Amino acid sequence: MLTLAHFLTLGAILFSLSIAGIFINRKNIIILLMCIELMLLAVNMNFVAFSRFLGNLDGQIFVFFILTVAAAEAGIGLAILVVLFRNRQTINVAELDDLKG
Amino acid sequence: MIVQELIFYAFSLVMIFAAVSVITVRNPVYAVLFLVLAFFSAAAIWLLLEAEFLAIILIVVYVGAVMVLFLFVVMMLDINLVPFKEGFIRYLPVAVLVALAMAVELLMVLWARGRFGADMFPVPPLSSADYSNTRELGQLLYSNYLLPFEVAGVILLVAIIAAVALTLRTRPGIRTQNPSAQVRTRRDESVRLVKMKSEKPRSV
Amino acid sequence: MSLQTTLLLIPLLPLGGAILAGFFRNQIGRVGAHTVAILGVGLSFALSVWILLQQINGTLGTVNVTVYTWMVADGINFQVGFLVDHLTSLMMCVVSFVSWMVHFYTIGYMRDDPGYQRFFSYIALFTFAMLMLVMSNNFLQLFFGWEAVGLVSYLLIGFWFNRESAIRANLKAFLVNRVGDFGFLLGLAAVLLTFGTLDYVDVFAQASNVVDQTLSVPGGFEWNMITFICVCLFIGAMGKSAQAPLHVWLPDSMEGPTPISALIHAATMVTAGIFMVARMSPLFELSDVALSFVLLIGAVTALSMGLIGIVQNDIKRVIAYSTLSQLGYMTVALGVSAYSAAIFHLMTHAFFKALLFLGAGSVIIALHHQQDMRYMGGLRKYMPITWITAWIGTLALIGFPFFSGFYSKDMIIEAVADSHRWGSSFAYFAVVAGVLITAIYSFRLLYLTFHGKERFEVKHEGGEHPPPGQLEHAPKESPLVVTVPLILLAIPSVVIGWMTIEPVLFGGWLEDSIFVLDKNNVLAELGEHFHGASAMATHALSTLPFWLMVTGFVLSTIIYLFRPSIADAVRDRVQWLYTLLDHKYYFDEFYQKVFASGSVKLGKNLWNKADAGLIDNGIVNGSARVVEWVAARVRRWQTGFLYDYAFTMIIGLIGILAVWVAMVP
Amino acid sequence: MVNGTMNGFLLSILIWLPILGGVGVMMAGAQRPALAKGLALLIATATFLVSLPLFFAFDTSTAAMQFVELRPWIETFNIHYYLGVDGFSAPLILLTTFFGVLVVIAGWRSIQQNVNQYMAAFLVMEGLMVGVFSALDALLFYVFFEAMLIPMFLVIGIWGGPRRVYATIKFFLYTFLGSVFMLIGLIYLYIQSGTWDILAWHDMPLSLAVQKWLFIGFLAAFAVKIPMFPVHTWLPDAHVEAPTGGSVILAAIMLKIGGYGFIRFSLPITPDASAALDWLVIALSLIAVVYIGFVALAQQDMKKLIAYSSISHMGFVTLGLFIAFAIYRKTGGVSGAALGVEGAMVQMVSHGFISGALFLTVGVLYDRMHSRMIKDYGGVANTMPWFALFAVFFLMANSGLPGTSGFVGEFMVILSSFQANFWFALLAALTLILGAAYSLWLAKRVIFGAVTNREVQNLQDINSREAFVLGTLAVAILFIGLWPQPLVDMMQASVDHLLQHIIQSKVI
Repeated sequence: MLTLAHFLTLGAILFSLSIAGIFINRKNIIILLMCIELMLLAVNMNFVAFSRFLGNLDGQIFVFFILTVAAAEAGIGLAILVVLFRNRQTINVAELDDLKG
Repeated sequence: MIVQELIFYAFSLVMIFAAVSVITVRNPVYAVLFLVLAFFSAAAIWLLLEAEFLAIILIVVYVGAVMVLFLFVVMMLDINLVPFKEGFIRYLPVAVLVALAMAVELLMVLWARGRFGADMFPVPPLSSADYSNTRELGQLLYSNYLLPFEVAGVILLVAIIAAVALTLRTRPGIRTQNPSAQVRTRRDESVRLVKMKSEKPRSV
Repeated sequence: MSLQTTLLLIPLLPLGGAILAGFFRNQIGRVGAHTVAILGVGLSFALSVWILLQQINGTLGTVNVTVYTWMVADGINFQVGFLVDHLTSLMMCVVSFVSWMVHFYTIGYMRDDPGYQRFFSYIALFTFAMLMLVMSNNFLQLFFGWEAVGLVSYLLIGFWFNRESAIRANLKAFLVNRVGDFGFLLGLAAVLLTFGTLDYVDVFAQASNVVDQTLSVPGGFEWNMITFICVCLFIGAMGKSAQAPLHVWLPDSMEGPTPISALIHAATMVTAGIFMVARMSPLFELSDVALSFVLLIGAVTALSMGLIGIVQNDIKRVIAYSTLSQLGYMTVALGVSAYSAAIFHLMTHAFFKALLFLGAGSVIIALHHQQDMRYMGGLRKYMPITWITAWIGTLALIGFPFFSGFYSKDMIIEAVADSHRWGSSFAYFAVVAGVLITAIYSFRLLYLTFHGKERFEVKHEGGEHPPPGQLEHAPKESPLVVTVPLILLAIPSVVIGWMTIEPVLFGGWLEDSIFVLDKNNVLAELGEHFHGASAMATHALSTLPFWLMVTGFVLSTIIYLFRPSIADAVRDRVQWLYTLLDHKYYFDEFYQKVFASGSVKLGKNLWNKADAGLIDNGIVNGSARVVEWVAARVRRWQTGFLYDYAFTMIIGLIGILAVWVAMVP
Repeated sequence: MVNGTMNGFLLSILIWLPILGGVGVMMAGAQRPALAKGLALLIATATFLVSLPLFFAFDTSTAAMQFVELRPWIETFNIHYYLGVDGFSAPLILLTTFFGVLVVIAGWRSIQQNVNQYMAAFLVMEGLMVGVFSALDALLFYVFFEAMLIPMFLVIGIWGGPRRVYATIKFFLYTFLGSVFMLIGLIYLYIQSGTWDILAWHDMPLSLAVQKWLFIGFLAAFAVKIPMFPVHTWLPDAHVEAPTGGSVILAAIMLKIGGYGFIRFSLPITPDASAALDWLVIALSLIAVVYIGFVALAQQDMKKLIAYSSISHMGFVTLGLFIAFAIYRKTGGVSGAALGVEGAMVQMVSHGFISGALFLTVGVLYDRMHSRMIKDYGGVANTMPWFALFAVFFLMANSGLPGTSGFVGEFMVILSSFQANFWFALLAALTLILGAAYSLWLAKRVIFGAVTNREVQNLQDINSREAFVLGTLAVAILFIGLWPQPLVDMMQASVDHLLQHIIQSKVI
C-alpha cells in the first residue's frame, strides 16, 4: 500500500540527488540550474503528495505557483547565462568570483 | 492496488535513474534530456496522486517550454566541456557523503515513529469518476487565489521583459534601418539650397 | 516733551549719531559724521544739564521710569528703565560733557585718519552705552551697559586694527573685563536668588531684611549672602575699573587713539566700577567683610600702580598708571564707606585726567605720533597752551590746594584716617605714600615733556618712517579744535572741587542715592570739622599729605630737571626694584604664561589627547577598526564561488535538520 | 484653539510644500540652474510666509497643542498622521522655515554643480525637519527623524570638502546608532500602551526601572543629536566637510532636534528617571561648556572652532532643561526652574541664528579664498569692512554680549542654575570668559591685523545678496537680544505646563 511516506521518500531521494549534483557539477552552471529544477521537482512532489493525503487542493495551487516562478527563474537565469557567456566567453563557475570578499 | 504500486515503483526507479544521469553525464545536452525524462516520470507519479492538471502542465509547459529553452541555451553556447568534469572524482566522495547525510536525515524524519504512515495519514479513497481536478483547481485559483494568480502573471511578464532586455544588444557594424529617424527627417537635413549666379554659357 | 521722552532722548541721541555716522559714513562724509555725532552728544549734554538744574532747583525729584519690559520669565520682570537721582544726573553730566569735549578734540586729532567716520560712530556709541549704564534702574540694564561699554572699548582700543599691539591689547582688555563680568554675573544671579527681582529700588528696600541670609555652597561652605553678592559685584568693578590684579588691560589699552584714552580709559568707563559700588551702597554697607576687601584692593592698587608710573617712558602709559592709582584712591574711598568722596574724586578726576590725556594727545600730534618721553623735552615754547593746561592738570592731579584734585583726594585721605574698618591703617599708609609718588611721576612727566633740553632734532630727510627723535617739521601748537577742549577742561579742573565740595560731600546732595550706615559714616564726622572749601585749603598747608607732595615736587625737580644723573644712579643702586617695576610686577608675564598660553595649551591637549585621541581615535575609530579587523577575517569566507555558498547553505540545512531530528521526539 | 480652514492644514502644508517643491526643483534638471534656484527660492519663501501664522495666530495662553491634524495612517498598528505644535515646537518651526529661505540664497553662487539637486535636498530637508518638530505620533516622528538624515547625508557627501566621505559616514552612523536605541524605547512604549500618541505617553505610568531604560534610550538618540560630550565628535567633522548651507542647517536646526527631543520625550515621558539621572546630564553639560570651550580655543580651522563653540553652547540647553530637577530637589518648588527651561529654548533659537550666521560668515570667506584655516587670513577688515562689521557682531553675539540673543539664553540658564547649585553657575558662567576668548581670538586672527598675504589683499567685500542674508540674521539676533519678550511669551504656557508635569511622579 502506498502511504504518504512513500512519496515523501521519493521526494527526499530526489532532493538528496540534486544536492549531490550541485557538488559534483560545481563548475557547470547549466547543470547547476538543472539541479535546482530537480530540487524544485522534489519539493513539488511533496506538495502534491500532501495535497492528496490531506484532501486539500491548496498544495496543488502552490505547485502551480512554484512552476510559474520556476519558469520565470529559468528564463531569467538562462538570459543571465547568455549575457555572462557573451561578456566573459565562459560559464565556468571557477572563474566567477566577483563576490569574493 | 498492486498495479498502482507497480507503476509507482517503476516510475520512481526511472526517475531516480534519470536524476542520477542528469548529475553525472558529461554532455549537458544529455543532461537536459535526462531531466526531461525525470519530469515525465514525475508527471506519471502525480497522476497516481490524482493531480492530473499539474501532471499535464508539467509536461506541456515545463518540458515543452522550459526544458526546450534549456536545450536551446546549451546548444547555443559554445562551451568547452573539458574543464567541467575536472574534479568530478575529487568531489564525488564529498557529494556522496553530503547527499547521504541529507537522505538519512530526511528518511529518519519520514520513517521514524510512522509519522507519515498510514495511521497518521490514511490513504484517501479514490475520487469518483465525475470528479474533475482541473475544475476544482480552477475554482480555487479564480476565487481565493485570484490576486496571487495575477501577481504570478505579472511575474512572468516581468521575466519575459527582463530576459529580452538582458539579452538585447546592438551589434556594431550591422546595417539596419531606423524607421523613426527616417520618418523624422526634414528637408534641411537632406537638401541644401545653394545660391549661385546663373552660369552663362561660355562663348566659344 | 514729557520727562520720559527727555530721558529717553539723552542716550538715544548719541546712538542716533552713532548709527548715522557709522552706517551712512560714505553718504554723509567726514563733516556730516562729526556733525551728527557732536550734535547728538551735545544735545544729550544739554538735556542732562537741564535735568541736573531741575534737580538742583528741587523741581525734579528722583525719577524712576520703565521704558519697556525686556522679558517676563518665571514671574520675574526684567525691565529696561531709568532711575535718575542726583548721583545719576551728576554722572550723566560728567559723561556727556567729557564725551562732548572729546568729540571736538577728535576733529583735530583724527584729522588725517581714514577711519574718521568710524571713530565718531564708536565714540557716540560709547556715550550711548555709558549713559544707559549710569541711568539704569536695574541690574540687568546695568550689565547691558557694562558690557556695551566694554564692547566699544574693545573696538576703540583696536581702532587701528592693523597694529598687532593694538589688537592684542583690545583682546586682552575684553578678556580681562570678562573675568570681572564673570564675577558680576554671579553676583547678579545671587541678587536674583535673594531678592527675586533685579530692580534697584526693590532690592535696596529689602536689603536690610536679608543680612543674615546665607548661601550654602555644596562642599560645606556657608557664605553670608550679602557679602557674597558684594564681593562678586566688586569683582566686576575690579575688571571694569582696573583694580589689581585685573588692572593689566588698562596700560595696554593706551594702544587706542588718545581721545579714547581720555574718554574711556580715564574719565568715564573705568569709573563705572566706582559708580556701580556707590550705587550699590545700600548693599555694601551691610557687609563689612566686602568693604574691607574693597578697601584692601583699592589700597594695593593705589600704591603699587603709582610706583610703576615712575619708571614708564611712554607718556600715555604714565598717565594710565596714574589713572590706575587714582582709581585705587576712589576704591579706597568706597572701602571706608565714603562713597560720596569716591564719586567726588571720580568727577574731579574725570576732568583733570581727561585734560592730561588730551594734552598728551596734543603733544603726540605735534611730534608725529611719538609717545616716548625720552624723545621729548622743551616743548613749552612750541606749544604754550598745551603746556599751561598740562600744568593745571598736573597740579590738580597731585592735589595742590585749591585745585579740584586737592579737595577730592584730601577728603579721601581724611576719610581713611578716620575710618576704623579692618585694613584702614594699611590703606592710610598707601594713600599717603601715594601722594608722594603721584607728585614724583606727575612732575617727571611734566619736566621730561615740556622742560629741559630738546631731545629731538628737526631734519628734512625723506623716508616714510624717520627714526625716533627725528622730526620733519618743528613741533607747533595744535589747532583750535584741540586747544579749546583743553581750555574748557582746564576750567573745571581748577574750580570744580572748590565749587562743589560742599554740596556733594556735606550738603546731602547724594543722600537720595547713597546709603551709609551711621556707624560707618566717616564723612559725617569730617563734615563736623568742615568750614568751607577755602578754609580746608589753607588748613591743608599744615598736614602731612601737603608736605609729602611738596617733597615729591622737590625731588622730582632736582632729579628730572636739574640732575638727571641721579635717576640713573638710583636705578643702578636698586636694580631689582627697577626691574620689578619695569616689568609691572610681572603680572603680564604671569597671566600670559598661566592663563593665555596655559589655556591654549590646555585646549590643545584636551583636543589632541581627549577629543581627537581618546574619543575619536579610540572609541569611534577604534570601534570602526574592530569591525574592520573582524570583517577582514570573516571576509575570507566569501570566496566568491557559487558552489561554496551552496555548500555552506547545504551544510546549514543539514545542521538544522540534524537539530530537528535530535530534538523533536 | 485656532480653527481656521487653512490652519487645519497649515502644518501639512509646511511639511509637504517644500518636499513636493523639492521634487519639482529636482525636475528642473541640472541644465537649468537658474530655474532651479528661482523655483527653490519661491518655494522656500512661500513656506516661510505660510509658517507665519504659527507666530501671529498662535495662542500663547494655552499649553495645549494647536494647529492639530489627526488622521489615521497605518491602522493595524494604531499609527496616526498626528501633527500639532505648542510653545516648544512653534518657535523651532519658524526658525526652520526662516533658515529655509536663507540657505537657498546662501547657496546661490557657491554651488556650481547639480544646483537643482542641492536645492531639492535642502527643500526636502526643510519639510522633514518641520515634520520632526510637529509630529505628535511617535512613529511619524521617528520616520521624519531618520528621513532627515538622508538629504543631509547627500549634501555633505556630494557637495562637501575633501574628507566628506569620512564625515558623512561618521555623521550617519553616530546619529543612527543613537536613534535605534530610541526606536527600541518607542516600540516598548507602543507595546505597553497600544498607541503611538506621544501625548498619551506623557500620562502613562511607568516603573522607575523602566523609565531609566527608556531615558537612556532617549538620551542615546538626543545626546548624539544635540550633541553632548562625549558623543560630539561627529559634529566638527561634519561641519568642516559640509558646504556652507549644510553647516548652517546642521547647526541652526538639526542640533535643536536633540534639545526638542528632550523636551518632547525624555522629560515628560520619563520624569522620574530624568530626576534620578539629572546629575549625569548636568555633569555632561558642564563638561561640554568648559571642556569644549578649551578645545575650541585650540582650533586652527574656523569651521571647527565654530562647531566646537556650538557644542559648548548647546551645553546650556541641556543644563537649562535638567536644572529644574536640581532646583526642585533643593527647594521643593519649581520657582526659577522655568527660567532654566525657557533659557534653554531661547538658547536654542538664538544659537540657531548665531551659529547659522557664523557659518554663513565663514562661507563668505570660503567662497572667496577656498580656505577655512585661520592662518590663511588676517587683516580681512582692511579689504572687507562691511563683512568685518558683521563678522565681529556675530562673534560678539557668540560670546554672549548683552543686547544680542546669545546673551539671553545663557543669562537665563546661569540665573537658573545658581538657584540650584553655586558650582553649576560658576562653571556655566566660565563660558563668559571662554566664549569671549575663542570668539575674539578668532576675530583678532582673521578680521583684524595687517594684511598678511596677497589673496587677502584682493578680497572683494560682500555683495548685496550676502549683505541681505547676514543683515537679516543680524537684525534677528539684535531683536531677540533687545526684546526677547515675544519669544518667551510663546513658550511660557508650555513651559509651566511641562514643569508642573515633570514634578509629579509617574511611578506606579
